[in-house]
Amino acid sequence: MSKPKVGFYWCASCGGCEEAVVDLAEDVLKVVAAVDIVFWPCAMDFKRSDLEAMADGEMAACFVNGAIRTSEQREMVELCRRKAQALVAFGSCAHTGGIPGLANLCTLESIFETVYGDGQFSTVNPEKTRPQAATQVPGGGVTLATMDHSVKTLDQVVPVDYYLPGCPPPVKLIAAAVTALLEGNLPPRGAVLAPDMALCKECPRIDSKPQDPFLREFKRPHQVLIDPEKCFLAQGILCMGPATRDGCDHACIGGNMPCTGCLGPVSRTRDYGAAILSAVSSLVDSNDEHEVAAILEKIPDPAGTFNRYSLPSSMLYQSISANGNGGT
Amino acid sequence: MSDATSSPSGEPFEPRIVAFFCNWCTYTASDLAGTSRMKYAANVRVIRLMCSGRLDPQFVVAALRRGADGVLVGGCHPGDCHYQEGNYKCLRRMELLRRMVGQMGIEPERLRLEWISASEGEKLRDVVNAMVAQVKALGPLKLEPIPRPNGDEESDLQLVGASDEGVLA
Amino acid sequence: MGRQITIDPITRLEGHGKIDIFLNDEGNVDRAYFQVPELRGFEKFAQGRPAEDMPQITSRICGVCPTAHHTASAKALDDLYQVEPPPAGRKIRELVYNTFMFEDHALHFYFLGGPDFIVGPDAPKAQRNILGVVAKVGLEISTRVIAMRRQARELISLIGGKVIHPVFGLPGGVAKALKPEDQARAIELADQAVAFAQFTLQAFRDIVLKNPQYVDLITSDPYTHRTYYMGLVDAKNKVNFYDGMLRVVDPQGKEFRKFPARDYLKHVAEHVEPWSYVKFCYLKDVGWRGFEDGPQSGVFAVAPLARLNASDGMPTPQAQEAYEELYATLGGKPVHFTLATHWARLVEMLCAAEMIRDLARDPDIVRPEVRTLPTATPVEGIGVVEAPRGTLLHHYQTDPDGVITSANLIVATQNNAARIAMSVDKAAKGVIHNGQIDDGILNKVEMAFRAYDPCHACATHALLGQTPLRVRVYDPHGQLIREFRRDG
Amino acid sequence: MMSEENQPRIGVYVCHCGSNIAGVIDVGELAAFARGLPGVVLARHYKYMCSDPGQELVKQDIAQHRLNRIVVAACSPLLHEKTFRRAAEDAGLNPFLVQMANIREHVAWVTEDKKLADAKAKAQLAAAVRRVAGHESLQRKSVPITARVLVVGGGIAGIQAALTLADAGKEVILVEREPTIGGHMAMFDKTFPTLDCAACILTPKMTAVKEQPKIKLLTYSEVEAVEGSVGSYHVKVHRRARYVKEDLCVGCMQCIEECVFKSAKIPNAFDQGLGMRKPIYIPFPQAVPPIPVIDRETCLKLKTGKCKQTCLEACGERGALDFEQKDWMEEYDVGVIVVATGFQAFDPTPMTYYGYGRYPNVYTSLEVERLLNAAGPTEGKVLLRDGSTPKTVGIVHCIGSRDRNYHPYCSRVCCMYSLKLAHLIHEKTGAETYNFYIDIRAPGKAFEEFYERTQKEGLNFVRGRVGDVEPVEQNGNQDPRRLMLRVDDTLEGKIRMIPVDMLVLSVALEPRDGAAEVRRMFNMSCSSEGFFLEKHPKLAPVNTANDGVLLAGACQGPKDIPDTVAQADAAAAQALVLVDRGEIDLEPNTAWIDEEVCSGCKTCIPLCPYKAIRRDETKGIAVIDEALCKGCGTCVASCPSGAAQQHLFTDDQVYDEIEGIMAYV
Repeated sequence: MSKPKVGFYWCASCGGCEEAVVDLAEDVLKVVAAVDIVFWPCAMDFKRSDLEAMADGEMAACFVNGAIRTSEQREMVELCRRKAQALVAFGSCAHTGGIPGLANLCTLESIFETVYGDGQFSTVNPEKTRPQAATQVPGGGVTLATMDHSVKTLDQVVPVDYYLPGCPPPVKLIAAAVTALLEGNLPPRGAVLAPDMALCKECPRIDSKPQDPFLREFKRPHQVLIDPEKCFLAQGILCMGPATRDGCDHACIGGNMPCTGCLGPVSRTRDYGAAILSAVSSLVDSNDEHEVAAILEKIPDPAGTFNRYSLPSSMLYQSISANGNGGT
Repeated sequence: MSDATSSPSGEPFEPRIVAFFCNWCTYTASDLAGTSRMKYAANVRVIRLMCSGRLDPQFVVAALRRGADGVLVGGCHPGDCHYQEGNYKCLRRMELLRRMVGQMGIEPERLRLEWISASEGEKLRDVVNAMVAQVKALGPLKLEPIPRPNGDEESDLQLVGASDEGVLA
Repeated sequence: MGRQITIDPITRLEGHGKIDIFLNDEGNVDRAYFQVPELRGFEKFAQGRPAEDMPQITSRICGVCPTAHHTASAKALDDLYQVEPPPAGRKIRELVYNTFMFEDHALHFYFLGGPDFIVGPDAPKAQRNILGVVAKVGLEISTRVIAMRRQARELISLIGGKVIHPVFGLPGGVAKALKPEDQARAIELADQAVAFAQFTLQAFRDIVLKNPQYVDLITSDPYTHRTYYMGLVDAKNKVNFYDGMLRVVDPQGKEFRKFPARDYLKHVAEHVEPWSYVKFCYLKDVGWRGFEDGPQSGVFAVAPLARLNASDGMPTPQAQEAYEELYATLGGKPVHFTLATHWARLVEMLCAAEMIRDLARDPDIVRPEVRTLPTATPVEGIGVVEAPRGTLLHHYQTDPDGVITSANLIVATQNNAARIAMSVDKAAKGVIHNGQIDDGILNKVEMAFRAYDPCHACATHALLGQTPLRVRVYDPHGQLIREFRRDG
Repeated sequence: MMSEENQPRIGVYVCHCGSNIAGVIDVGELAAFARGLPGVVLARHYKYMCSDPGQELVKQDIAQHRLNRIVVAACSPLLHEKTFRRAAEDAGLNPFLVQMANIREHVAWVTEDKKLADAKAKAQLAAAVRRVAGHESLQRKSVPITARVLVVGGGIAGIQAALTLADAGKEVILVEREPTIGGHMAMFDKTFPTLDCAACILTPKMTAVKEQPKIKLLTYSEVEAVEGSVGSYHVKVHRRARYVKEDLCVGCMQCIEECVFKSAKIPNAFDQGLGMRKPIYIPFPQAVPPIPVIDRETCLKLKTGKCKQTCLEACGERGALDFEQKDWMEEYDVGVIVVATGFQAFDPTPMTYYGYGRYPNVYTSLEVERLLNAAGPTEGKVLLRDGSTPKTVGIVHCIGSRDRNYHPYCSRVCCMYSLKLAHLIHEKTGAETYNFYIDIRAPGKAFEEFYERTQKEGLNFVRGRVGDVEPVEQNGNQDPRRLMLRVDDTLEGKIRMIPVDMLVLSVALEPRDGAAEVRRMFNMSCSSEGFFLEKHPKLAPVNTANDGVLLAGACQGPKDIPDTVAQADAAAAQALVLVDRGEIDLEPNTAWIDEEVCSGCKTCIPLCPYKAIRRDETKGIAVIDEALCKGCGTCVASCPSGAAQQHLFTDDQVYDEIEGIMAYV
């Protein structure tokens, strides 16, 4: 029988997800032996037409990474959706919006002004030129993809069957997902292909976490020499571990830096940012209104910290431009 | 389920405010306001929790997502919590939550935490009226609907055939 | 009748790009436009974030060179907080950085740019990729390639937490000290790395230099541009990836400017075109004259070949030999052949391997003091490194709490953007005649930019969608009269 | 997804509550609206759902229409949730599959605009419907009740409650702050309207307390801490050293006789400072226990160490005196608590225009009670400060009561005790007496008759507030002993000037200064004036929000002796209900941890106010001791991975409620 066909596609991403696939290293060869990679623009020259030529559902699975912000990306993922039996949101960006989702804290116009405004640092642009959707040049017109006002997760554009979380997804999880795919024992649709359990479960530092309210002062990583053995929260350093899915072998903690939440929430969480916010703020050790405020003031960027990877998937979604409020 | 975002066209904007009241103080206070026949704005819909300490910030954002223009949280006065310290936990969460939603483009004034004891029916009335006025001034909270190609996975209840049999007058 | 060809997306690079080619009535190229079709706006949404988070946030600009952004950012934080990392802190950074340069260059040669030579520019597209490379060089070597790269990346994970988007960089040093056993692993890796680099250079000699066709291709006019070059150099004007002064040489190879990163705004400016999201860097003192060669045009190049051109040599002995070999073979400095960048890349790969070897054995590297705590009030910080694809610069301004108020990022491919656009235009003119178009020809157009190993993810902090190559044929009025596909 | 048998079949019942709800909300339309909601099988509206026929309706429908969920839109769940849960239970449905929507207190009674009221009612109803669909059957847990009752306060209320309980054979711990029990009642001379002597009816009860073996009497003591909840309270009692050993002293009072203080020099608080006592004293002759107490502030031995200690000799080999005695703590386990901490008399000093504290012959009503008391400082004679007998006496009602600036409420007893005082003063001195009143409130049994009797006795009644009080002018110079009252007589409609020798201020009854702390200690609520809040003004007048804590006497609000005694017995009865049942059902709204998904992040552990959560180190997860959990849900709201949940308030149930409350209107 013929090998199952698999595709990889990237939308608004950094290429880290493809690197993660390449980091299967020797296993890449096994995968290549087991499946038929029919689409992978970053590493291969197959094109959209190959995709269009396929029968619907011809691909056993298509792994799509990156968030979605352009009409073009929308078309492509709709195509991938049609051609794949299983569409897998691959990586934080496709799953919850990822770092690029932080752009939902500002309007598109403010981005353009910052980047192309004349005199912004090294930019020299007295004519106030802006990239145009279509530009007439000698011989015809050249076009640019237009950008949506907000960054979206994959499942906000097309139905998604599975999610591989992480920025990038841990190699271990990728391998497990591919194996499950090959052996045809994937979990129920909609599942996140990672342990449905928060990071603290496996964290080597959990024993050093106190059992009484202890957050008297929040410290930022650059302000202290970080104890490589002790729970970050116990050191006053924000760690997203309590709310974040396990499956990364606590890599960042291994690097002596706190979890920033890239694997996203467990299945029971409705709003990741609000959930970890609740856990952290509840532990503040003060009952005085002003003192509480003062202690929490030491968290300079709640939105960007608690929703570092999850703004587009938060329940408040893209409120800035919609609610007409400034934001940052 | 619709992500209601604005007042019906034409009519004056009547904000919808979801209130989470603790069972022992603020919920009792609003019962008292009732028994005292105090009149106040009808824009607040009340959800009872045993303690303001039960208030998960996720409830607040869920209410906003569901179309609330504001959220009012009522608990016992500091030192008076029926469960000793639940209201302080609530205070800590709301403090940080207000800052976070502010960054996300939602006026922090839309989220309000008040201490209202069982005997403060007047305060309940005044707080509700004040908040309604404030949210009216802010206008509707416009949250962009979240696209859900997967379909809205909310409640999977089917409507069991409602019978209109013998409804007593 | 005139027509327009669109190559979209261009493939085998990090990030995305698009080429529009306008043919005249004779079917020859009027003008080819190299476009980068999206923008990300990291500079904007960096605002309001804590500065110390920048190394991790900006690394998401590019998952292929996250370590470059991470390190440039960490150096910008050193400058922001006015702290010098202790010796161990600095050397751990350099060790990781050179390991990264080593494996990234390997990635490009074997996975991205290399296939054009190893498999052949005119080979069927289904083979023009790593799998084709595997088929060509054999499984044993491929396995060695893969294993080498894996080991390098494992070392980075060991020290940096993660290899894709590391976490170890902080103002004043790194988060974690190196354990003796880690050092042992580094030493073991280093020795293999040097051998592997030499092996790869030899492969290049055998496959490319021994093939006259390739040499002609490399030295042919369509792939030649006479521009300025920029790169980081140490006190002895030797190539340095991690630190040093920025040195610019003119098309004759004479030093034109030499300045610290902090002065970059005096020397580098960015130009905006309506048809691309990428901004085009140029030398301020020369000025923007459009997309043209020569000393009168501010266009300059970065990346391996440019670095070699802008330096007086390599800091390590074996790489120095390879450096001399390259210039001897290609007729002395500066070398203007774009495709020679592939060779220069391998010279740097060897250099990186030697650097790893020396750093891994440095006794300082296992000292426990890896970080200096900041005391100064932050205002502004600028950091620079040589990314695999060229000079990378991070510039932050903050409030007194160290929260970003504004940020500017100048990345390798932005520096190269103008020259890449010119290369594509020139290559197209050089290889497309009388409307003759086939996959190989169009791939040769792509080779013009692939040599730069451009990273448009970086270039625009852009998030790009892709569509296949389409060749659209338009009459002079812009009416589509027929359409076919490169792969159709 | 819900399995077939669990497919909700919801019955909705909209209560008219007479016209209370139906007068504002279109109940018909509301029921119709309900019929359109998911899962609703039928919706009815009915006059009084809480009535028997109303409940019957629910029971029938459960049987007839296989309803498995019930929503009642009526009054506050705090009022009738139990009622409808019971109804469901009777019909064989788990009581926790019932949800109420509060459309009376929260909608009908507070909303003017009927349209808006309809909309709000729909929202609250839809919320309940959506929520109840996700309810699950729950079992009540019951906890045993320690068969011992703590009574706090040894006034007439506490005495009565303690005796009733003891007579029923229950152990009682009676704690009194003063050296003796008796409270305010012991200070009075006679009691209205019957004029029987307070001592005569009170002292037997006080003695009974002393005699009753079931009662452990702790005087000169205060409850300092209370832990636990209904059925099992643990209380700490602070016992103050009285320096006289209760077990050795026989109350011969020799020590007082022999004190180096030959005469009593220290104002006796029990006499409102009108009488004097020695450093070692008993507050009044009939004090219980009849054990002297040594005042550490004034006793030379205790203050300076230099004293002949004649008292010691007096006590002799009995050796009951012990200057080395220190305060100590005693701890008790009790199942129920009766709070009877009483009231305090309003201090009129701030009302400067009455000259209290400025003019010698301005007295408070309580001071006059002592003057009239045969055992009081003047052996019952009504004498002015200079020892003379007053010829005219003015009594001003409502001092601190019915007064916006002080207490808006009516103290209920002042009218009657003022009449009593007027009568007694007149009887003893023949003085002309004037009652200055706003209006006479005599609603109790035989009160009106007593009012008439005093009128017949020729006492004067002037309706109107006393404006200012000035010393009488006598040939040019003022005599501070006689006072000129300026009264606006609202019956005669003129200003009257009335000179008096004695001015009596009928002061209000107000909450004790320490009431707030007491409230917190026993986890009760307060009404706006600061008296302790009963659970329901009509239906649960002696219960509080805290199931095991009951109220007796004036700590709940001003009341006279008969009402106090009645309420004390009511509280005793409620206590007996709990103690005799031996156990109590708890609301099952406790929290639990889903072991499968808990990551053991420890977030919840420090947040539990009851230390009910611990970490199972072997499993690496949190575990909740449901016996200790009080169901606040704080841990649930803080759990970052949704592993903690609370019965009746699961995350999903609250989300459903949010969804329902916003979905339709």
